[in-house]
Amino acid sequence: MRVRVLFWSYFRDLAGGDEIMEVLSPGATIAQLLEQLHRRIPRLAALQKSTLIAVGMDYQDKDYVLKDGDEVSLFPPVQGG
Amino acid sequence: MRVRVLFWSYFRDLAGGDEIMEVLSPGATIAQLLEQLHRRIPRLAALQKSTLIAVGMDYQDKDYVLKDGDEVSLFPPVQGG
Amino acid sequence: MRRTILLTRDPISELWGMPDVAPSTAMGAIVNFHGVVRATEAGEPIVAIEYEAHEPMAVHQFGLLMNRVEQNWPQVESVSVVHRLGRVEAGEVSVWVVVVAPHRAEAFAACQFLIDEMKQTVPIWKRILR
Amino acid sequence: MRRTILLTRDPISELWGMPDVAPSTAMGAIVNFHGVVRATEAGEPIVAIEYEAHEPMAVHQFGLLMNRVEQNWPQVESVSVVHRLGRVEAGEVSVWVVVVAPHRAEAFAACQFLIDEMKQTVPIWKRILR
Repeated sequence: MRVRVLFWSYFRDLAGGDEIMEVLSPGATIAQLLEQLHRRIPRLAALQKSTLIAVGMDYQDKDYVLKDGDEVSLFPPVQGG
Repeated sequence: MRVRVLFWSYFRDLAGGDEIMEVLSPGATIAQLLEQLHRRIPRLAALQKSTLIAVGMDYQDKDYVLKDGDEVSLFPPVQGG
Repeated sequence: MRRTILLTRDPISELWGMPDVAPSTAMGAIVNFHGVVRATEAGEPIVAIEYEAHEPMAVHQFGLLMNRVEQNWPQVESVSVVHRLGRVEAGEVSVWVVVVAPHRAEAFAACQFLIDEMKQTVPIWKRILR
Repeated sequence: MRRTILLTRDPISELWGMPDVAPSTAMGAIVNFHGVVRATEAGEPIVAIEYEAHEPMAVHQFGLLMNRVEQNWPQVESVSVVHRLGRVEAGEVSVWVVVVAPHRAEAFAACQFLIDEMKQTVPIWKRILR
């Protein structure tokens, strides 16, 4: 299955672009997605602890089970106001 | 000595007017002023516990020693806002 | 700390919004509070509230409260308070407070402090008109 | 509870003051908060802040926060939030929140809650421009 990963704020610079398409086995979790992604973009791995993760418009934990077509957003702590 | 006593809010209605002049012995305190005043206006005596007292523009306690020409304000709890 | 204290018999509804607080560039937070006369009081409909004040003492007591704001939150740049006197119709603004500060925590704290304390010490009284 | 959520690239300084919150006659308290871009950040001068948002998610997350406001303070009549995106010059308003409630306690509490929580959950980021 395929999920679209969107990078926001300075994660975009670290990832070298707005988004990336990842191919995963059915039933893969966000943790597995991140593992796969971090092999490709080690600079994001270093920021794991402060990374916020959303699927669509809602925050999700790393054990969230992804579905084909999901849109996953990765970003640093928010700073509105 | 003479002090001017001003009544505010519904104290004015109870006192039957805006102000009154009281004649006191030199060195009299607010407590003595009130005692004298309450004999004349018993309806104010009943509200003693919730009466606020100012001399000029500052709040004062009952043991405040009055001076000739002082302007004493008596009023119920304030309700601004 | 800049101060504005205004007791007015004119409606302040035209003034709703920002007063001329002119925040300096170090300021990051502006809190405005508008108190409005509700159309009911203790469940009973009301038409208006008549506000009376011991005016010089009220201005003086607002000044003392502003001294305390300055002591408690020295970074606050300005505090403004406008209070209506006389007849204020239901739906009209009776009191308006503006606090300008570098950060929101002190702006909110100072604004709430001023209003809470005003209701204890500033000689203003109301009479409900039904 | 009435809600307004607006992300805008236009300056909101013209809008300072009361938005069209149209309080009902049961409301007695209106709290406005304006957050302003300060001209310094961590002691260093700045020119502007560039705000970026995950826009649909930001609107959705503001909506979730407003659900929580409604649960916590059911008497709040309306909550409005306007947040600038793009380049906001020092001295300009970046965020504006208005809460209308019967009494000031819930108006202040709800307004502060919304701002505090926004800074935890609403996907907006800033980039300092020096």
